[in-house]
Amino acid sequence: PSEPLIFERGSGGRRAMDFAPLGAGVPPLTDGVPARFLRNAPPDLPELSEPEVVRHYTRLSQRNFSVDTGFYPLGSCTMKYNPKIHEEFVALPGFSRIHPYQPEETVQGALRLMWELERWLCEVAGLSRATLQPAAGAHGELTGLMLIKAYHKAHAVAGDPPRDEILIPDSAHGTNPASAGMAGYRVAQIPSDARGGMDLEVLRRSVGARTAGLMLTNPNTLGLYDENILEIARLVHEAGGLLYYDGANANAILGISRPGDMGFDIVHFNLHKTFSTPHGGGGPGSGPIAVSQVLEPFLPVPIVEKTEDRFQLVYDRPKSIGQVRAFHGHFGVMVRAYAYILAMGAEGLRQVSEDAVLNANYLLARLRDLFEVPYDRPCMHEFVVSARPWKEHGVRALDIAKRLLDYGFHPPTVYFPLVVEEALMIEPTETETPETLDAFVDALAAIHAEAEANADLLHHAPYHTPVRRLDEAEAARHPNLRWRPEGGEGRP
Amino acid sequence: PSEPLIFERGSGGRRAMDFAPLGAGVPPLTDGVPARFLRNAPPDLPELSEPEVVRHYTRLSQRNFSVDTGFYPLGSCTMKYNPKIHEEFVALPGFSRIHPYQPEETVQGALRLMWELERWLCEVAGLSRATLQPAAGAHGELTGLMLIKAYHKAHAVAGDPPRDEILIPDSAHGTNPASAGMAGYRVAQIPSDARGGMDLEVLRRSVGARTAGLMLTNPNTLGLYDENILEIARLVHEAGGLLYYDGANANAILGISRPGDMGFDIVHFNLHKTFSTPHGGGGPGSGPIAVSQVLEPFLPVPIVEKTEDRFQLVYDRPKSIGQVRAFHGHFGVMVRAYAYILAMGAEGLRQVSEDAVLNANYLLARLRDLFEVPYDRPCMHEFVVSARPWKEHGVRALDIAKRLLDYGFHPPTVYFPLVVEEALMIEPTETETPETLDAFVDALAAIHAEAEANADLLHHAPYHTPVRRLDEAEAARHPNLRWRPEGGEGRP
Amino acid sequence: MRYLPLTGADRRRMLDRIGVSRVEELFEAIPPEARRSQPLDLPGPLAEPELSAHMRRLAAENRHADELISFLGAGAYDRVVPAAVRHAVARSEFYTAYTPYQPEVSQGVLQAIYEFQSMVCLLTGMDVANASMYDASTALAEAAAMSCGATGRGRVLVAETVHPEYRRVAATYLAHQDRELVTVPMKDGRLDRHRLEGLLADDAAALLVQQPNFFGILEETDGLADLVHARGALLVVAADPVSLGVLRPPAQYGADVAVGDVQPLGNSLSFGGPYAGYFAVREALVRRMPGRITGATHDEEGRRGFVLTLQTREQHIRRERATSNICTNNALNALAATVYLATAGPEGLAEVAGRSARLAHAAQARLCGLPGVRLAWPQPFFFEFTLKLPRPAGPVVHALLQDGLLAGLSLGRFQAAWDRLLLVSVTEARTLEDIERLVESLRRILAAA
Amino acid sequence: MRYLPLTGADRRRMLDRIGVSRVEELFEAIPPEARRSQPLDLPGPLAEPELSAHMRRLAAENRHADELISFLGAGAYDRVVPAAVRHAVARSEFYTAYTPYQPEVSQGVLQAIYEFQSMVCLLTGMDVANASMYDASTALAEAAAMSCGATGRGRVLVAETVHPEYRRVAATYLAHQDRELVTVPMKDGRLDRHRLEGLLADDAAALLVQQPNFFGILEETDGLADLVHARGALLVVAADPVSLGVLRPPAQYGADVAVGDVQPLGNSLSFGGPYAGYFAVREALVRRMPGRITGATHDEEGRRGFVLTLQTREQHIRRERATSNICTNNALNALAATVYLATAGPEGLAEVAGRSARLAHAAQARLCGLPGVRLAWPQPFFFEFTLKLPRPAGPVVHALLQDGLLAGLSLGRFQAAWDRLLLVSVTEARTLEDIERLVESLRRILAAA
Repeated sequence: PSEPLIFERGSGGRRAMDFAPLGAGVPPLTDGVPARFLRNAPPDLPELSEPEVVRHYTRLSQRNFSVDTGFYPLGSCTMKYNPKIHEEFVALPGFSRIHPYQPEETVQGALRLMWELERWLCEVAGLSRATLQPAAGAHGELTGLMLIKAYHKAHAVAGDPPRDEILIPDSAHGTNPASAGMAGYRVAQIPSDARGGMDLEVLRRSVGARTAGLMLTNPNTLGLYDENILEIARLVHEAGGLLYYDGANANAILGISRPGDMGFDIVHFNLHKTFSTPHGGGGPGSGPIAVSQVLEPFLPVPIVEKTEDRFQLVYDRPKSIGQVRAFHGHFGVMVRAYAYILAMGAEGLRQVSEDAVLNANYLLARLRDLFEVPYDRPCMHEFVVSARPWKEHGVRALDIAKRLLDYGFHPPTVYFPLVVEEALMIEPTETETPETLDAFVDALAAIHAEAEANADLLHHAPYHTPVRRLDEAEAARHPNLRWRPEGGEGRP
Repeated sequence: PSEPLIFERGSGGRRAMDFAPLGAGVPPLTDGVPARFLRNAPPDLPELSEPEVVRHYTRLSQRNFSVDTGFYPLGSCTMKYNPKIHEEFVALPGFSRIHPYQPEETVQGALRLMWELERWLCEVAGLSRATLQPAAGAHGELTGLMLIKAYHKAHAVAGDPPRDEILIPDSAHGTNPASAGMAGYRVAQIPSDARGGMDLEVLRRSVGARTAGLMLTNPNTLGLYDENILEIARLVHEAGGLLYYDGANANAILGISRPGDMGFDIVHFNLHKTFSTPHGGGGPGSGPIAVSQVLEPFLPVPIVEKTEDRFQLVYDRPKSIGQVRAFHGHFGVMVRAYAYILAMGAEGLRQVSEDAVLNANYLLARLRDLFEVPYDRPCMHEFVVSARPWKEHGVRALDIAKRLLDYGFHPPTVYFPLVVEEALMIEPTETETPETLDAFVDALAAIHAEAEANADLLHHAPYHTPVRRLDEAEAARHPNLRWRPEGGEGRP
Repeated sequence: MRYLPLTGADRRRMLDRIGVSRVEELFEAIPPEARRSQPLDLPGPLAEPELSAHMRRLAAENRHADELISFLGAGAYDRVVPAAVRHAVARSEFYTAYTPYQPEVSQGVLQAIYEFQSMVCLLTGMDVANASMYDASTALAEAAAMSCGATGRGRVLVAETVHPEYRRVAATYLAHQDRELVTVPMKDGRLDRHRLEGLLADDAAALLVQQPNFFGILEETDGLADLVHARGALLVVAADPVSLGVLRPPAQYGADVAVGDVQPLGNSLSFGGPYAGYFAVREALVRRMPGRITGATHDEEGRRGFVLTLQTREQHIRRERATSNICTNNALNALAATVYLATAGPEGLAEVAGRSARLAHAAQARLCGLPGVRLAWPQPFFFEFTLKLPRPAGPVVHALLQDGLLAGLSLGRFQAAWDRLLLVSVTEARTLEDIERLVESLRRILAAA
Repeated sequence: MRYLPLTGADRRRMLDRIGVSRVEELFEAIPPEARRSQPLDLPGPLAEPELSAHMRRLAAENRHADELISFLGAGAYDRVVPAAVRHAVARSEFYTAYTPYQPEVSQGVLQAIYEFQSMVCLLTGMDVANASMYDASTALAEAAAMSCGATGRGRVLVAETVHPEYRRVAATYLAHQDRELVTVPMKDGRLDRHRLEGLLADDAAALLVQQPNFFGILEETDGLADLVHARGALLVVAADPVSLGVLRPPAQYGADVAVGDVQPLGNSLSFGGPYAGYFAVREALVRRMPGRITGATHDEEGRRGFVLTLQTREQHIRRERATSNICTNNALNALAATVYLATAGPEGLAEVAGRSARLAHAAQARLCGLPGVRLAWPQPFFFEFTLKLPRPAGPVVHALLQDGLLAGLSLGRFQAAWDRLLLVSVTEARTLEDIERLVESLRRILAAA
């Protein structure tokens, strides 16, 4: 059944929140706050009792696919299982009920957690220090690019051309160029070569005195580990540039290949992907970045330092780029990542990557007959296939995706990376069973049979979801972005 | 999508539970436990990882209707909203992590809660003491009947005929006669009169020297308050019997009419109905009983007593019927009921009953056109209508119930009480909005139109539920009550 | 009021539709003498923040197992509860549902119960199990009553080594049915087989035993069922479900009924409840079983589904001739047990049981190294054991509390003659360090006397 | 390992199917120099009980707001969170979902975000809001950058009375875009209108102000927008969302952009995050807005449904020309805010805001009764206020901690000249008794000096 908007529920005068009377001795609001600052009437929020609020959001929740309810092979998103006990840790008053400005002696446990997590992430990255502040992967990218800028500024020699260019492969996540733009850089795009790696020839021609750095995901968004990574790093470094590692795909390399050892100077991790913190339907994430020694002085403030047995937040770092976020970052997300690393240990993390890669290769092997495989190599934790052959039946990747919903599966990422036609980007993660992967293959095979028999069936899929295929064009053409109270704009 | 059995998931060798090594210094099991006591192999439980366990039970949960997801007008069950914060209270370590045998000085908060709750329930009942031990309504009934037996035994005069008979109206819940049977009583059934109350003439003829007591729900299962209650009480008491109040319907009378004031000697409350503790898909409930002064000595042990500012469990009560359950009752359920009473206060509880009765009468008024109303009086918190007129379309109460599922509603109780043909017993509770009641009426009206147009549609309802109409006859004829491992009985 | 949606305007509109002018008119059937005019004498109402503060204060007046190192058991155990269990029982589709009377929208609860029944059968080796009882004590009492019904006899024997509270409950139940509960005395902490033979006349309906017994000791079960069955009686075994991870299942030594408490399987201590009882029988007894049973069947399209079944045993249909009056059971606690067992798996459950027993033996060895401390009876035990102390156990327990220890249960509360007995329980949640703390504290306290 | 389902047998079968013999073969693309042979130097693995014990120990090394009476605010507030909010965000269909890229199975998140956007508009009076930012500071920085883009200018003014950390973040963002952030000095704790006029040249893209400002003071907004707009600049207002329960909405005094942090709406303190920023604009700016936006549309059967929309602004399509790089946002915190506002309703939110302000004024009056204690600037304030103490605030705060009080924020951390300033925040979670404790403790400490 459909669920009305919260504004379409409730009725004037209902309340889900009540208060004890304040008692005498507390003057009325207007004694202290002059009337000119006050609004004429409260905002036009809905009025409901607690049973109505709870039922509404419980029902809404059921209209949502999630890792807890099904297979979610969304490429590049690492939708792995999120341990239940982590939610309990985060809710401990000692973590959830502490204020960012409490005196340091009252938050030693929190600071210790941040200090240790920083070190563990550095160990995974193969780098020397990290900042936990960035709120998400893209925020980490932006911060990393600021570090690159600060570095070059500090090392600039008068008369040199400005280092204002960032090299980014054509298979990169959209956030890479967007972050470069936000940080005031020009972007030069490097194409992929025939094996799905970066085209070395083009790279050689592209690096130079204006190269500030290169952003790379490795394994890349094709799920392929760039075999030339050492050569790439050498080329960029020789040109005076720095290398930024987009950690979105780090689930493939834990304990197996460290970005620092590949030659990267900066790494961001998506704690909400690699380190198993839940994605919250769009966030919060967390995008800490680890850096090599030369970049340490520029890290944002504050940073946690340890002196003897005491932890403190240090703001006084003269070369720092400054602050990229108020307070200290997404602490609640850090708690979960910290617990995850501790639960897994070094062997566990390596097993994570081995199993993630094994699951992906198994699924790839089983899907060969149904799709075109654009780059035929062992993949890492994810892979991209093309639905180009389905076109002969008039079926596109989007149709396959929508039909998968009817089979109870979340579809893969589609139409990305852009370098593959009709791309399906599939990441099973290590927390899925082979039985689930087999069932997914069976579903795709069944859909393939449907495509051959009756393509039109697929054009109108899904059928068994809370709503049918939605008109996204209409939404963009005639934006309806909010509810409005009857009779206009409410009562401000 | 369907969900396999947990035994059909998983694979040999998977684990969702792991342990740190025990270390040296702890001898192997077989050092201490002789082999003759040990089983040959562990039980054939499923083997799964944590992600599989969590997904399985999360998916199962979604295949279940609940108060949090929809209107649940199941007559006699009082499916009202259960405040969310109560679940947090119960989980506080100070409540959830205390052992029933802890020294009393370490559980003063728990004992205080029980002591106060006992007093509050007595106040609502209009009686003088209570036991919180009974685990559910039926357990309260059994305990109450034991008290009646103990009372009569204590007051028996040599030569009197045995008081071995319990009077129960024909509209009573099935647990009443079952409990009487369990307590070793014979049951005499009293029919209902034309106004839906107890037939006084039959009662007059039935009470006598063998009458141990009478069990009554008031309002009764027709949702009607028995206007003759004082006369009923007088008749039973004059004959030397006691009156037992089945509190299943107490949601109608909070602060309005107290069973003690009606003349009852024993009252059970279903905390999971009247006092808003959730029903847990079938339990746990809690069925405390309150009693009049003459019955106090017979109450089960232990009982909480207060001396000065200290609370203690008292077991030494020579006239007690003994113990009806190990430990002290469903403490976790008590915590919720205690919080509920405190949240509502006296006025709030009275409002609960007024609104419950108002909602029921409103719904009854709106449903008059669709059904037959067997007893045309204002109802209390619930009412019974008959779908007899629908028979002309070949539609039965069961069909209506099943079709309501397609409209997103839980059906009312059907075919109960037995005194009404094609009964639908409807209890909206006070936590539903008039909008929901109106939508429910609309659904029934739509179903009525369907019955007129195409009765066969209803015979095969529901259509949109996780499974279609289930073959209950097959289940009873060929009982399949458990999963069995392949190749027989497992490996004990 | 936050839980009540009706507003004044709602109420007026609804009264109009009903055709009365005041809500009081709806209550006119109540005779004035039974009508209450003044408000009830109750505290409140409290807003959520005040309510929360009050409840937290009350909880803080208790010292709990996160603060104290607990060796208390005797039927309620401080075991590790996996987070997955809490997640499942916190799903409000489970906990705010009623008994699954409409199976088409109750497959979640029904399937979980079917899984529970199956798991109980796997643990105990029995053929069939029901959907749960209130707890072990009432399950045992119902087993006693059922045995009387099945045999047509009115005398039930119970081993003195069964939990004293379980025995009391069975006695209460049977007394009110004009049936008799007879205690078979123990010898050296175990059922006295010789006395049993004497008491096993042809009118005995059943023998009730517990394994491991109340004192933690393993009862010798060889030949027991033969003895009981030879006199036409049933053997009812109360068995801790965790122990069945490694101990022989009751069916294997001839039990006709197995009962127990699933509290140790993922349910919190909660000051004694709610827990849930399990109840399992041999095939022949299925239609005599009390309580709800879930069965598998099919829907109109041939898909598997689950329903409550064999309801003709129950009170809705059979009324005073029902096999029992139990109606609401403890389904949510049974669900917790089900998720727990799915999480543990065979190896996990064996490890929980085995660790507990191994740690218990380590603890017993160390404790019995203290002067004057010995096992009450030198018998094989599992994860609980009964010590005899050189002086009354009650004051010792109180003294150990000062060291943050719940040392165990002083058995003097049940019988004056047991006043030096201390029942110590060791679960997998304890560590060797915890045990060392107990040993050292006890050493100090005994020395100080 | 409990989170990893693959068994040895699974792995062997899968390797066979792939056609390799060892998993290492799958990693052969990695050059040996970039391959790790020895294990990482990390602690663990820990089983769940050990992990749990460790995390609880760590949490216990912090003193939290259940133990301490807190008057700390400055952008993060100890407000009452209704249980209904925790229930909603604990629904794992919400928290274990990804960004709703497949709308047909993401209506839960999408509709909730649509409701969030609507509520933000109702609070602020703005036309459109997005689906959330990371927090207030980054929302403000994005607003500054957006203003530059919209006006084609590179200079942004910010009032000195804006939260110092927000100003720092905006400065960092702008500096890397070769844009400039210029501080407009304050006078008596408020924006100096005179200095503003001087700094508002024709190259200013925007003025950033905060209401109530960092010091808790209410900025005079009359005529402010006219002044700013007259020079072609935009007015960006950072407003506490709770205060908007009773304070004038920014749109009404001419704001073009309203931003803020929804932490106070049902999100826990969590040592500073995750919170969520809100971001709302006038209609004309909608296609310049950063971040995700949800819109209503219809499905094939004409039923209403929700989708992510206006994605051409975003990095997936526009790449380096996107309005911002923000991708993952803070949807779950926005959900908490949505459920909070649904729970509070208009009257509830007004009461939360009003109570806080009333208690704050009661606290200020009592505190300023102490010798040498006064308001730093005598201006109208809302629920926070800045005291000037007779001596440095830092040591006073530490002394009050001994009495279990978090007395507020010593502003010396931001500027040496502010070292006697104490920013005190009073929310509806405080009581008059809490305030009395603060007053008495402070009295004693000041007297002892």
